[in-house]
Amino acid sequence: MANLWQKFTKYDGNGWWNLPHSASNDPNPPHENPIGGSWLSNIIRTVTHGGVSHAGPGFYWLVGLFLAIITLLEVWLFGVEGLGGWYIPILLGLSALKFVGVVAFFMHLRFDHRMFTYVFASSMIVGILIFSILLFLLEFGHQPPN
Amino acid sequence: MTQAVTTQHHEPVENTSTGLNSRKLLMWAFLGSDVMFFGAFIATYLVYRGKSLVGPYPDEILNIPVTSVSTFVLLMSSLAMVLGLHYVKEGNRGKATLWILMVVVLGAVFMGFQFVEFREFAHEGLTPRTNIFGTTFFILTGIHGAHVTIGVIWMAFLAYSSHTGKLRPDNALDLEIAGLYWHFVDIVWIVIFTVIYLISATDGAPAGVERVIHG
Amino acid sequence: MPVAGENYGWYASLAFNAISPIFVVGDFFDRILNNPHFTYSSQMHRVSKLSAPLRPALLLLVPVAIALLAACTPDNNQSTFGTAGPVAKDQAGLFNFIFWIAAAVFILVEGAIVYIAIRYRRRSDSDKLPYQTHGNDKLEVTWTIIPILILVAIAIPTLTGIWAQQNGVPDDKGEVVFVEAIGHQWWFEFRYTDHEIVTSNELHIPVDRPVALKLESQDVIHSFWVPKIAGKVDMVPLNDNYMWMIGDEVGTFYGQCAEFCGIAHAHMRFRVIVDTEEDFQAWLAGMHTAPDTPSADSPAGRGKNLFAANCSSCHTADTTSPGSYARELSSQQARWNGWISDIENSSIVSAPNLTHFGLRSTLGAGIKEFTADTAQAALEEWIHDPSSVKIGTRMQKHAAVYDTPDGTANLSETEVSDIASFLLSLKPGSAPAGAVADAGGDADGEAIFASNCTSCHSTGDNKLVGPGLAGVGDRAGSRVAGLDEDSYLEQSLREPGAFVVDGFPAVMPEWSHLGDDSIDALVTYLKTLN
Amino acid sequence: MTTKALTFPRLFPRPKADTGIWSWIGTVDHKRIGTLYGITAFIWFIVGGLEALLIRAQLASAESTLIGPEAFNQLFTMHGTTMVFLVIMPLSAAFFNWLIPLQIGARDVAFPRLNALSFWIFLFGSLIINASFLTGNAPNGGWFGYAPNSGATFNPGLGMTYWVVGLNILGVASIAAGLNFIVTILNMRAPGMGMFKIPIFTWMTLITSVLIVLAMPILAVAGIQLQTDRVYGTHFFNSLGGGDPVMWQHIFWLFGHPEVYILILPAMGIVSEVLPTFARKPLFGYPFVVLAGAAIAFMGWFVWSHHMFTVGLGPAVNTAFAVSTMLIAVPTGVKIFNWLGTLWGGNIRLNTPMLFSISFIAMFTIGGLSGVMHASPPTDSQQQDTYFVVAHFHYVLVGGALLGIFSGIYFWWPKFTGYFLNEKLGIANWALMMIGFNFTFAPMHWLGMDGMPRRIYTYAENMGWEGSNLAASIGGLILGLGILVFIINVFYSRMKKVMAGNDPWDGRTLEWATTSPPPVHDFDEIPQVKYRDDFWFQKYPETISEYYHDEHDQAVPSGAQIDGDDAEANAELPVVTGSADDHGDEHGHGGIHLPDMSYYPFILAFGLAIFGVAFVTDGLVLFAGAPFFIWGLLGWSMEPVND
Repeated sequence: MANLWQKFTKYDGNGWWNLPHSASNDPNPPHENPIGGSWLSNIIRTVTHGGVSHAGPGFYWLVGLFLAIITLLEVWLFGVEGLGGWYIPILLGLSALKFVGVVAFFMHLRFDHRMFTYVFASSMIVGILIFSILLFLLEFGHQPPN
Repeated sequence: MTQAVTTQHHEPVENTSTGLNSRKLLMWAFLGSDVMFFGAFIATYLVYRGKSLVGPYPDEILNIPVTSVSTFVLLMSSLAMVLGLHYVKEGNRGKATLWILMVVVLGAVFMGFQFVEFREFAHEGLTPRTNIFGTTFFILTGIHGAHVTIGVIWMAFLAYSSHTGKLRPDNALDLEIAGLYWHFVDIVWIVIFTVIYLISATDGAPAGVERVIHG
Repeated sequence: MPVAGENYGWYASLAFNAISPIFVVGDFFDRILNNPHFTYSSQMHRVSKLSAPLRPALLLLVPVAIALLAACTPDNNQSTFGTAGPVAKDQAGLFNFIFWIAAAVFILVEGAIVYIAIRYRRRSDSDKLPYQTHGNDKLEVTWTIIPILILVAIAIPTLTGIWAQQNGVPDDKGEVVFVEAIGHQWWFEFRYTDHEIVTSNELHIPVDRPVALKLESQDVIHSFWVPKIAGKVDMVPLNDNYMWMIGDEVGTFYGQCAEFCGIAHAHMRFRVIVDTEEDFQAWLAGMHTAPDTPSADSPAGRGKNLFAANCSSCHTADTTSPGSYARELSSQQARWNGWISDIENSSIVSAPNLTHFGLRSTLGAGIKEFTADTAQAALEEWIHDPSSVKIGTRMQKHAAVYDTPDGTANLSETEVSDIASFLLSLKPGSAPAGAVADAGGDADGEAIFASNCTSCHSTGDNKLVGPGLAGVGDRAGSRVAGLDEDSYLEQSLREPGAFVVDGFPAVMPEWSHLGDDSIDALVTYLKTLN
Repeated sequence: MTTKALTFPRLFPRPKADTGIWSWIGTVDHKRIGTLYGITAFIWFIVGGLEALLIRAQLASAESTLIGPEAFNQLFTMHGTTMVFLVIMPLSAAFFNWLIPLQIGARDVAFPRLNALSFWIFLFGSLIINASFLTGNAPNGGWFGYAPNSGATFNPGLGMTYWVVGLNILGVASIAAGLNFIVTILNMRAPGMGMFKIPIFTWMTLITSVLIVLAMPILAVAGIQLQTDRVYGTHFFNSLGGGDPVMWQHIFWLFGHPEVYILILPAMGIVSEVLPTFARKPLFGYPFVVLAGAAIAFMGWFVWSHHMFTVGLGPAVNTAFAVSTMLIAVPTGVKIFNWLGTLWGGNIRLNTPMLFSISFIAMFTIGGLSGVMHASPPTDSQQQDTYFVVAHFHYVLVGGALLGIFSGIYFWWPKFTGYFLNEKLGIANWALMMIGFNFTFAPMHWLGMDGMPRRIYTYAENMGWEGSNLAASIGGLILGLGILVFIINVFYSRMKKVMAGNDPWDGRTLEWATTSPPPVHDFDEIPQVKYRDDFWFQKYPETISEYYHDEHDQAVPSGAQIDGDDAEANAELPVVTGSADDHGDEHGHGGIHLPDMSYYPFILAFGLAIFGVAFVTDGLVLFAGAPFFIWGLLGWSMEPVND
């Protein structure tokens, strides 16, 4: 048990966690985080720094758990009354969170070359923009009756 | 990748202008293309939300609990996918095969859910021809289902390759590229689940249209 | 906004067209100036002189250009420059404004091309390399900003134009005439909702009064366009559009469908007739005045019966009486329902209302003009074989009377002529408005049937919208338990929804407004059908 | 790639033929595929041109009954579809294929077999669309296919089904080719060739490819939706079932407007190569031309509703799209001014390619200016769906794209074949085309302003349109004559064979560094690139300082210049030398390794084509296509790139 806790909290670069980290040949070594070398800084580093190759299974399980929890949250929200106009934005936000989770970590975009992010993000941006405009104009664009 | 130079994480650096593998770049560009494909279908669904002239309407027919389970299944298949890739890169053939096979199984279970759902809807009187909800719903989820089916077949081949030892750390890229496709299919479903099921599940008849109760 | 004199646009157009061949001349000029004997190096291909036979080709430009220019005139029927209303005038004015800006840019750019090509052409024994400049950032910024300024100049009148023309009828233009315009494959229907008038293909509007149009379509997308009065707006199924226009000149103006709508798209035209206020009011009153009943043995009288037998299931010839407007609307809907439910074999189809056809000057959706002299012949040709005038017309395909081997009407020449005479006799009569329907005590069941029911019911066995009524008297008694034939028929007329025959749409309106006498007369008449 | 060393039982041996039909069917060589694209597209160009001439014959006089409305509708539908999808796009693709590897100093594209697959799918797709003529059921709903007129209710024949299926098959080909060129341009550049050193045509190809990859899926969606509407009775655009016809227009033009730039950007790239070469000056403002191209491509996504100004979207929407449409004229103007800047002060040789390119600027300017006129909704409400619009886009697509392509043909013909096209015939070709073109399309401007709608098969005598129409028809014949002269020129020049040498025009880019025609492996030695227009500066090193002395972002270069992202990417890389290919053992071609030929692209495309046929005939035909499809797919995936 204590061993497991050690694994969860201590990061020595080769542990079961095997959090994504900067390789020694990383041209831009990450700055020291103000929180220091705690487990939290590992997570922050994961989320804030790219340029590393891949993570370990523990990290993937954590992301998977995170995704499952959000899914549960979404389904739970479905049954909650009284969210009113907030329901759709909240759900869209949650699904965007899941989307980013899968793309960034499962698809390694967070750790991979920026070129892949550019390629994917540019099409996402164009797609989201044009289809949002389409929905918007169909919803609000109309001719006034005489 | 004879001239590949590896870093300490065994990530090959390709002998290309960008240092990136061409096939992987191709897959990412293709996913960008697929974004527009699904984007157009999802936009169509949203435009036609609540425009059905006759029932059954979403609030009569969508089954959130069941779909939540199938959504969870597909989400977990993504986890299995990424674990499979990890073990392939590690050279752990047994675990790799197991997790890739898990992807196949979970993908197949998802398809099973969809098949049952489609049959159930047809039984309750909703087909692509019934109303605009049926049209947009079936074609969008059906196209997604076709993507899943292709992914399942692809993964089955890779599971077999892994089993026979032909999928090794040095060609883990084959799996990684297939994995990108698989994860993409998963994120499309994340959007579909939110947009079609959670947000639209309470959609009823549009104002001014008389609701006919369907048995 | 520049002053948009009508001829202005014409000259603008002239200038535009005159300029465009210049660059051809310019480039040729250039070729001629070019010394052909010099080459840069042995690798370079020898440049040849302009071949002699091509030079006369330049001369071709002149007569053709003149011929083309001669073709351009604001007097043309659909010229967007010969405006007859403020909306079109503003649109033409904006076009002129943009045109002159464009012409200036055009002359600058094309002039620059010609100038550069001549000034910097390769000269003999000049082998020096030009300075290999990479560009100039200040110039780049300049020629980014200047076009933006020009476009802002264009955008300002554009935006004011959009909001002036597309944001509903302005309040200060006078009393508004409301018209519902409906595009059908391939003709236009016009409904004056306030006046309960329906007509087709010829839209009457009063001069100097705003007309508010609601544009609709049931089948495919059409576009309503009267170039001289206003720009076009599409008629889209499920999407009602609105536009307004004012005709400020009395006269007849051409309109045409501008959105590709199928095989007879080219033949989907209409007219807008701008009347003086008095003429317009007279026309409105006339549309509520029944035509005189022709004597039974006159051509028109015989034609009336032939029309009732062969044409009336799709064409309504008389919507002058009170209530007939509502009936025509439901009949038109019923025709559409009948056609769309069986496109291949339907015996009915949406068709133009022919009330007071004698006032019209065109047939076949504005494609064939006629005068008093040519009307009879034109109409006969049309009735005999519609596709000789308008290929693709639905009438010939669906009407039973054209169900012959060669597709021409199953009518003798006299019969065709009689129908034509009848149609041309349809003009406001001398009877006071609305007299026909109140036939009083001795109601004639047959006449009531002919004027009210034949749109949907034949007296034979053939299905139209509703069942054929031959032998209905025999069937009526046994349709519903507890109702004898009289009660059944009366019920059917008063509450049609109660007993819809299987396989027919429940579209029949209720007829209680005809009055008890008429209902009784109808029931009596129906019982005589065999 | 080193992949699974699976042994797969060979059904027949790998193609090895260097000549004959099998050498073409099995080819993966980008130059041969480019040639195939070019020839196929040119044949369709003739077909589409003849369709246009028939249209013009019908319209030459009022009340003409020459071909009648049904045939007319089929002809204008097929003319539009053919010219857009089967002519200009594949002609551009022919240039992409031929030039991109040569311009970036590569031995082939990134995915040679995928490249072959693109071509074969394109070929079969084009055959399926045109096969509709044989059944007498050619598409008749317009190239824009507006619902509900294109739906089964109002258009029950098979024609529009052929159209939808054909377009979807062509879409697959375009997307595959687009992806291939994106990866090729990003990944296969010669050492030292940063993104801001690639030739401008390569830049335009990259931008076009991105547009293709993002826009064609939207057409695929529109096609699938229309197809299910037509065949399976869904309600996407069926107004009777609650579908909205306006939605089709939105989806179609969401694709359709980027498509316009897909058609014109490659021609702009060609012109941007021709002008500097014949003015003997570098392209003026290279980065601005690139950025203008990128800006056009990006802004092109947000202007689609200007095709729908009269649909009744309301004043607010029309305002927004009027403004965005006008804005897109700005980067277009920047390009034109930069071309003029390129010519300014040059030493201009007016050879045929240059004549075409200068005419391109002149004609494209006219098209651009008339475009601004209907960017304004009030004037557009008079011009929409009239011949004014026809004139406008023919000035852009014929006066723009096609003249650019002809310029490219004359320019690179010596590179492709080793010999010149005859100059005299070339000038005759240019002159006839220019005269014919202007006489065809200039009158359409005032036909439109005189109220003549598009797509009408006839018009009344009293409309005053006869003279202009007759002129346009005669112009069409002259234009056709110009094309005929081109065909004669091709055969004549092939007979005479005036050899050109490697660098006949004193070119600037890498393709002129290799032999004419290039060897199978393109370059004996992969070039090392230091400069923009590297080949030019190798020939004229004394001009380097002129070009680079005051460019702020590039100090006087010493050694390989790497800009932007590449600096970072390349910093992590080992120094790359020699072959850009990473294939295994090398054999043949003097020790330079090339991908081996393969039949599977052809087989796979054939299977896919039969699937397409199944949608227009009978679902059971799917079973006939499946063996080919599966065979092609399996064979391909099991086949190593090289034996």
